[in-house]
Amino acid sequence: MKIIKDLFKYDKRFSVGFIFVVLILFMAILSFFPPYDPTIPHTFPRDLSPSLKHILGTNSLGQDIFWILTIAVRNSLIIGGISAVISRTLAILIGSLAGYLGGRVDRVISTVCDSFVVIPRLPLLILFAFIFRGFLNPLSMAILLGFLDWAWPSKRYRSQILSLKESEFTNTARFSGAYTLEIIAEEHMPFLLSYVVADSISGFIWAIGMETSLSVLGLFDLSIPTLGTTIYWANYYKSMLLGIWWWIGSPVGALIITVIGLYLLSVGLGDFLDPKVRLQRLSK
Amino acid sequence: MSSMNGSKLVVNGVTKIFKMGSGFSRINITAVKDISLEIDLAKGEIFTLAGESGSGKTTLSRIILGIIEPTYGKVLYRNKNIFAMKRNERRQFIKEVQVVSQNPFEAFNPLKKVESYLFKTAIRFGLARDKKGAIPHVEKALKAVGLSLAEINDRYPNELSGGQLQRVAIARSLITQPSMIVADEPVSMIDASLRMSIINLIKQLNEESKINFIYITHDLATAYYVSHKIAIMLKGEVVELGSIDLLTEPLHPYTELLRTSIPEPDPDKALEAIDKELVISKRNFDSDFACKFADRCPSKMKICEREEPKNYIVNGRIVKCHMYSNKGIKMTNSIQI
Amino acid sequence: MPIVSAKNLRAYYIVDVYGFKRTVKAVDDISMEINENEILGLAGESGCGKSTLMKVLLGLVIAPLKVLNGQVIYSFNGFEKNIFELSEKELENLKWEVFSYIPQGSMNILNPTRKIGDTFFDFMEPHMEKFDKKYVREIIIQHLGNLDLPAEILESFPHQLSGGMKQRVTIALATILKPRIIFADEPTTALDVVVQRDVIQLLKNIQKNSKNTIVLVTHDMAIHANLATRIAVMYAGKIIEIAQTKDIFKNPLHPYTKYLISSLPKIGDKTYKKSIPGAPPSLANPPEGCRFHPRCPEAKKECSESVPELIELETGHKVACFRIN
Amino acid sequence: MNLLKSYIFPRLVQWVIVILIGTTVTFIIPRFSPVNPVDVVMASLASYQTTDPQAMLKLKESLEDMMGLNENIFVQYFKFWGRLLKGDLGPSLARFPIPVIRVIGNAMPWTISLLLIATILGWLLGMVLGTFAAYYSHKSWSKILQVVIMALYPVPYYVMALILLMIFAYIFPIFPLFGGVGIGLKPSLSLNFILSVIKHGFLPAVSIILVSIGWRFMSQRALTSTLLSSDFIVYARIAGVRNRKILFYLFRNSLLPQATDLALSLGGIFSGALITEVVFSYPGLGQILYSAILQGDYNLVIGISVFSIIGVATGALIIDLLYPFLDPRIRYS
Amino acid sequence: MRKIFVVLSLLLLLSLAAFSQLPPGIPRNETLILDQIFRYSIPHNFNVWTPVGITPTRQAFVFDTLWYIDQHTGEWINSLAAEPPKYNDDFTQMIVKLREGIYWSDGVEFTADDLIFTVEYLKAHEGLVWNADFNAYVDKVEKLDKYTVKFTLKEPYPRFHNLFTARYNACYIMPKHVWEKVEDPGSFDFFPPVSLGAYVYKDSDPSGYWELFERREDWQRTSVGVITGKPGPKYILTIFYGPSEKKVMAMLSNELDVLMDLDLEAFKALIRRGKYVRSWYKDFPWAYPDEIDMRNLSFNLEKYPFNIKDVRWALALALNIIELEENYVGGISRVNPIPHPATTYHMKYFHIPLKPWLEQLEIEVTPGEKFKPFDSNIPFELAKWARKQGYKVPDDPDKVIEMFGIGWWKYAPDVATKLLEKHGFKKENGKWLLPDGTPWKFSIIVAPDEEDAFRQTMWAVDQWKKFGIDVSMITLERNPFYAKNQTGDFECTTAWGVGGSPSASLDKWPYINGYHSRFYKPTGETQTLQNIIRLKDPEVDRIIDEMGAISPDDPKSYELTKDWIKLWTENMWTIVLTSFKKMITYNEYYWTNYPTAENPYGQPLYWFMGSRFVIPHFEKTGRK
Repeated sequence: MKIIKDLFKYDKRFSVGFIFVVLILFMAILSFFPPYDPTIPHTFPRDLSPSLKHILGTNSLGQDIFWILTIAVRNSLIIGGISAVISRTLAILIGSLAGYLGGRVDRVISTVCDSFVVIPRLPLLILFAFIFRGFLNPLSMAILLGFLDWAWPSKRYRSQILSLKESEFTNTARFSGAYTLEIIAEEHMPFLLSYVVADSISGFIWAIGMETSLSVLGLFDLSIPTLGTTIYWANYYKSMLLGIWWWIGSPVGALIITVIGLYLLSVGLGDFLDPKVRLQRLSK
Repeated sequence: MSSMNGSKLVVNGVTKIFKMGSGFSRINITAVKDISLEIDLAKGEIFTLAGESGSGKTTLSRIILGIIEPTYGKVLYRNKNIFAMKRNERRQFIKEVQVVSQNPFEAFNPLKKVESYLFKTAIRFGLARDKKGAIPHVEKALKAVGLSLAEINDRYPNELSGGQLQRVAIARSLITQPSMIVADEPVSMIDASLRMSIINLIKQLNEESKINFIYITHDLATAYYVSHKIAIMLKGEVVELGSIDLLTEPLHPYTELLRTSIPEPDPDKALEAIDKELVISKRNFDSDFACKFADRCPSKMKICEREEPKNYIVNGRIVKCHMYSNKGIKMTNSIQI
Repeated sequence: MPIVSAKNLRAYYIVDVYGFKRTVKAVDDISMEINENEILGLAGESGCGKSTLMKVLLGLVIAPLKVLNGQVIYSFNGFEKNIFELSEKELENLKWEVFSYIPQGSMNILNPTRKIGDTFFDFMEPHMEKFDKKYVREIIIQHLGNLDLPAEILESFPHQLSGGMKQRVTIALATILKPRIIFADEPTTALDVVVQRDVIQLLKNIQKNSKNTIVLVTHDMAIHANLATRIAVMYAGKIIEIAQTKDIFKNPLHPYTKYLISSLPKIGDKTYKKSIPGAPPSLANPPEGCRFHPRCPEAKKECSESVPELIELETGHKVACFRIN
Repeated sequence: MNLLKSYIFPRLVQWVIVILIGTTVTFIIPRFSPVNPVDVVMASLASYQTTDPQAMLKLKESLEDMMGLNENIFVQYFKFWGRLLKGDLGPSLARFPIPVIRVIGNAMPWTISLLLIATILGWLLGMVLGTFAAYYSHKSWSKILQVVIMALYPVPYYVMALILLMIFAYIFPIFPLFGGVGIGLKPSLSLNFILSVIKHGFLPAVSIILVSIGWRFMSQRALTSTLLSSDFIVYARIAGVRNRKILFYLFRNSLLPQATDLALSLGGIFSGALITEVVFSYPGLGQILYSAILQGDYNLVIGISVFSIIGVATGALIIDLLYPFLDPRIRYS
Repeated sequence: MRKIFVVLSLLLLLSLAAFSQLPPGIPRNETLILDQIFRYSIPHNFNVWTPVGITPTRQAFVFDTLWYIDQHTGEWINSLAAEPPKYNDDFTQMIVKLREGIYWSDGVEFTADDLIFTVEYLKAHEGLVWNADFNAYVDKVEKLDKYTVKFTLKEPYPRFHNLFTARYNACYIMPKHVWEKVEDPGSFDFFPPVSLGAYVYKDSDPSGYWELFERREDWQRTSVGVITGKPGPKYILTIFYGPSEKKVMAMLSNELDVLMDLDLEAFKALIRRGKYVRSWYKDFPWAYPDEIDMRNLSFNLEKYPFNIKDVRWALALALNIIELEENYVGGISRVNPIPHPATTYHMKYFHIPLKPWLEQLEIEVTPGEKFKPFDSNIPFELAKWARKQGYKVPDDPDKVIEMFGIGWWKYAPDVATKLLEKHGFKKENGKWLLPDGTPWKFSIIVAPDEEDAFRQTMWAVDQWKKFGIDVSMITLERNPFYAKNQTGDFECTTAWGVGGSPSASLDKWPYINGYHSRFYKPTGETQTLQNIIRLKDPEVDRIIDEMGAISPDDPKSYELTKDWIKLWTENMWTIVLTSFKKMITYNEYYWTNYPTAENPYGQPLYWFMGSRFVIPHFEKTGRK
């Protein structure tokens, strides 16, 4: 808590990011307490522009955009979050496996990684979305995205681990009788932490972006509100053509706020968790 | 023979070729070439590996520690090949052969408190069950290096000075009561005012506890001050090996060059001007000459370009130089001094 | 007439990381003079503030370093100005033409993707009224020749040169415009002994030939002995002794200097070398009074109470110690 | 010689392996698609409502036969490689029997030229702006630039493209609404044709650049910030080396990591083009790929993916082989 | 760097000055620009005889067949044939008399040889379209004289001429002198095509975004020329603009003359903003109402509980058609309770005559309790709503019915409840449970690009949810959607054509014969044609068999069609919702005299083959 307070106080990027993310999280939490089921159409008059009664107006389906958006934000965050957790867990596992085992294992894993980096992901994703169409929900989407986004980061984790492996203190730990797993967990993870945080958030952003792309193409379950499907519907009802800017604008705005918030947060946190900076703080 | 070797560390014809680069694109670099050494653990000696940067001394030390596996050759510790050891043998080896690394600031994870290394070493090697039980061991080791637990307790590495840290590092290596400590440039990163205290500490530990040291350094003055034997390394090869006194009257021209290049802290004894040929190789890349020193050797002969010099025994040392082909005894295989 | 004189310099590192504040008093009330045609050695162990002092003398004050107090006055040919009061343009003009700088860790100070020759051009261009490449190239080649460097290296990339060559190139780069003062920060550290010997020689020759001034920072007393004409010994942000090299080595007055010199090992000398007890203080929290007093075997009561002044005892030999004074 | 053996040859081997694995994966996955290309053809025929039910079943069988879909997957796989090595990617299933090569060949030049140029321009622009923004990070324009680029970065592509179109093709009809070149213009080296191509490609390129610039900008800014504290930059700045030279140093030294990144992002040329081409009705591969996926036209999906894989792997290879030119440290060691 | 930038921007400006949509020599006011519907995946391929070669839009310009039925007027048109087909008594022979004086665009005369060649060629080449049809029916095809052809059929087939009768398309005639040299018809692209229509191919986009046709010099020597006597536009350009936003923009900039179809929002925006833009009706309900199809919700009759008739009825009665019309399609299509499209033409023959039967129709709610589900008041409710919106709606009840349909099922959730409870369904906490106590859940598959089906489904989902059933919607791309339909992998679907949408003729047999149990395939196996709902009923077989044996012109056939409709309706095999409409839009800036409600001389659907006889009527406005 103190950490957040400090960060908030001393890092402008962090505080802006933090406010954005809190705003988004607040929306996501609000989604659990809607005053009425916002997904039911024709609850309100159609195409009302934003007002006090409807903060973000209503759409052509007669739904309140704000309350729909709360669910959309929540689902998109679920997709981004779970996908990032899956992909980064895989990436760390695979990357450290390659890094620590070295030799032939490393070469095999690296080549496989390279191959997956080279395979075009969007078509693959469209194909998968297509195959699993009926089973798509935020969770399965997150899993799918997570399993497509490990190759790049695992390459990076591998190189990080390779350099950590060479560090003097790794040797010291080894001669202190530590086993490899202990070394990874106790010595290396604290160093990877800032990188993992920043990288996970970039995975988060990627997943949200991909979900949006797929949904805009209409390949996600369109009855589940996400930022992407909200854009899809706004598009479907030609909100731009009809000048209902608040409909298309809301999810785009939310997306911008989410991505920028997360990005700034990752930069702030990354700097904060950076070993060099942590060292400064550890000094007395 | 075996009983004799039973108390020895034998480096036998070790060569290390590094493959540089990632993935499939690799370049071969020979860091260490066909080196054989022997250290009698019973004697309690300080053995110096000296050489300039890139001479392969650190690689050799890491091979001796079992961190890097040599491309050819082997290292026998008490008759056992350290690269063919079973898990528990390996652990025993680590317990007996410890390390003190070059940069004390890097030797400890900056995000961890330093005393944890001491306690964990004691616990992991079975000297104590828990932290409490380990306290006497830690205290003892710290006392040996002139510190107390109170001084370092609850401290992060960056809160201690380099000298203190290096003492802690030595204390850590002492916990397992090793027979040998490999110290890689232990004072090069230490402040001038503290340097001698570490060197003196090594000397003292060697004299009092008969701990063998392999002292790796480029600083011949401290090497002379502290060690018993020395091996001079040049581009992965040992060119001269023998008692530390060889520094006062070098045989190999390279050793001679090194010795004369050391500035003395005496304004009256200014260094002589150096022939720049000695410093700057005429080639950008490694010499193709058979003798690694031939490209800048003032006494270069024709043969030096073609034929790699053999090891000759001269005045109880081993010298790898064609100049001694008539004066010395040609060595065949392993080293006996 | 000193070419540079520092008066009551105070330069601190003021760090504020996420609310964690720290002040490192790297240069704490230093006054000194640098004369023309001398090699002034700044000695002291790492973290004593000698590199910072040099940077301040250069006017190279980049956050978190801050100059709180004092002046650095450059005076030559009628020019007499405080470096901190110069306009950006004036400072640019001083750089390289009046003073230049050889930084620490010179292994990485040459742009790895640029040919040595181009780096020379880049460094010289701002100081040439008309930049004629051909002409400039001739100047460079001549200069390199004076430093025993072959002209071919201009076509090389830094990584193609050995460490010694790189250091020579760095020195050549710093001296190309024949500056009056060269500040060299640990120019030999991390070099092999043979190369080190060469660099010492080179610096000596440069100074001899152009009669300019070199300020040499190094912790290695042996190098000072070989190179410097005058030595200033720093301890914990302060100069504690300053004298001609011979005086320092023959007649060190401050207990710290004494220790420093007596503890140096030599080949052929196996006598026991005592080391200085204790550890250098943290500059973030230096001890009261004489900063050496906690380690000083001869410390008196007043040592812990007030700060000794740097007082001239003999001609040119100043020392800050109550015991001497 | 040594360079060839120790550097180029192993890279080539890796190139082959990567392509082999990548291609195999793309061969397998489309076969899980729920869509049978024959059914797609049949469905479209069914909507014409003229053919007899019996006749339809008969037609279906003969189509399956002709497309070789009744064979064992392994047989199909080996046949696939046999054909691929001869440069034949087989017939498109949804456009049977037009060869995949011809379908790709038609669209490829458009995609390559538009996206290659846009990607490289976006990359360059991102790098240049990123370098400037980092070097002049204290200036207010740098901060504004950063905010603007960051705000553009997450805008969904589709929305960005449509907004551009509405503004510059409808409200201000400066740019055309569709196509890669004016109607009736034949490919030639005439000024007219080239101008028309530029005009048609302008908005699509701008949209790609606007979207792709964000990430590059941010990564280059971070990279430059790190470089700024490196010894040689600090030294050059102390020595008063001119700003533009320093900027060049920064740019030049970040080229290497960024070039690798560029090579690998070239894969986006085929897939990233998808939405651009849909929105701008641009005559490239992206839309073809999308419809091929929807139609279960494996051969075409694989064909385009193989091109993409080979393209990216080759791009990475070329960049790797160019490393020595980018990084003198590799060239001479 | 700076210089390059200046030069580049200059070049760009220059190019902008030279901007024009059309190539030089093609005046805009002589060119009819049509919406191309989609991008041609194989642009230079006019081989429409392969299964993948058929492409709409262009088919009317360069291809021709023997007969046409105008889908709007129901008018029979003899195109290449000089007169309707003549069958012998047992329908084993058909004689065709061809028009004289028709020429291919390369100057070769069209004769019986071309027709015979086409049939024989298609018969001989497997994998081509119509190959299987001709092999199934044609025994022999002979030339009686230069303009007369005799078909000898393998079995009696009174509808053989359907193969050559186009509404949307039909067997196109091949030029013998071109095709006789073709060895591999699969890879032959017939490019540039030798035309039998009034236009010839002039130019096209190798990427498939546009295609340009030019009127033949000798347009009078084509069936179109002979029949209409009008030349029509000199050029026809078809352009695929991409997403509907862009089509709207193009039409608003007068760069598009006729637009095939749009979604409601884009359509409304276009109509509202475009000064010269109109649709079939000048005012509400604008859209062309007579596209021959209908929208329905169909169940897989093999899946529980949809195999229970009462369940299907209950679902129908739980729907509120008025809300559907108002909220989801803006009131612009006709409600339709029976499995037959409610077009102006068909309503006259089926909907109006069947209305009394519908009004009397009863279902048994519980033993003894009857319920009349039909509500003929619905069109008037809709009219009321439309007037409230400010639209002009005539007062004449017949006109109201013409606008909104004859009526639909009552909204009667209470009856639906009783029907379900009869079968052991229970309602707890507002949720329906199956008889076994588990919650009743099912899903509807739908392709979102089928705009109105999609929107109606959304509505149905909401309605049924309100009624207490946990219904969800699975959106699928067209192809997997088709695939699921074909294998029966659905509980409820929005597929079209279920129940049989005929042409503009009274003969329904060709569109329902797929429901014969001969073609039945169980769920899981691919059923390529109509019977995706897995219907298997002896009564169905009887109607199909009886119809098949008689001539389509036989009055008995008309009666059998009505039987079919009644049978289907009583069983509620599918819930038919509305008729089909097309939001076709015209831009009258350059062209006028499009077929409209005020001047309904023909079908407005230019992508159908029949449009060949409509386009020549378009007139220049003379604007530049």
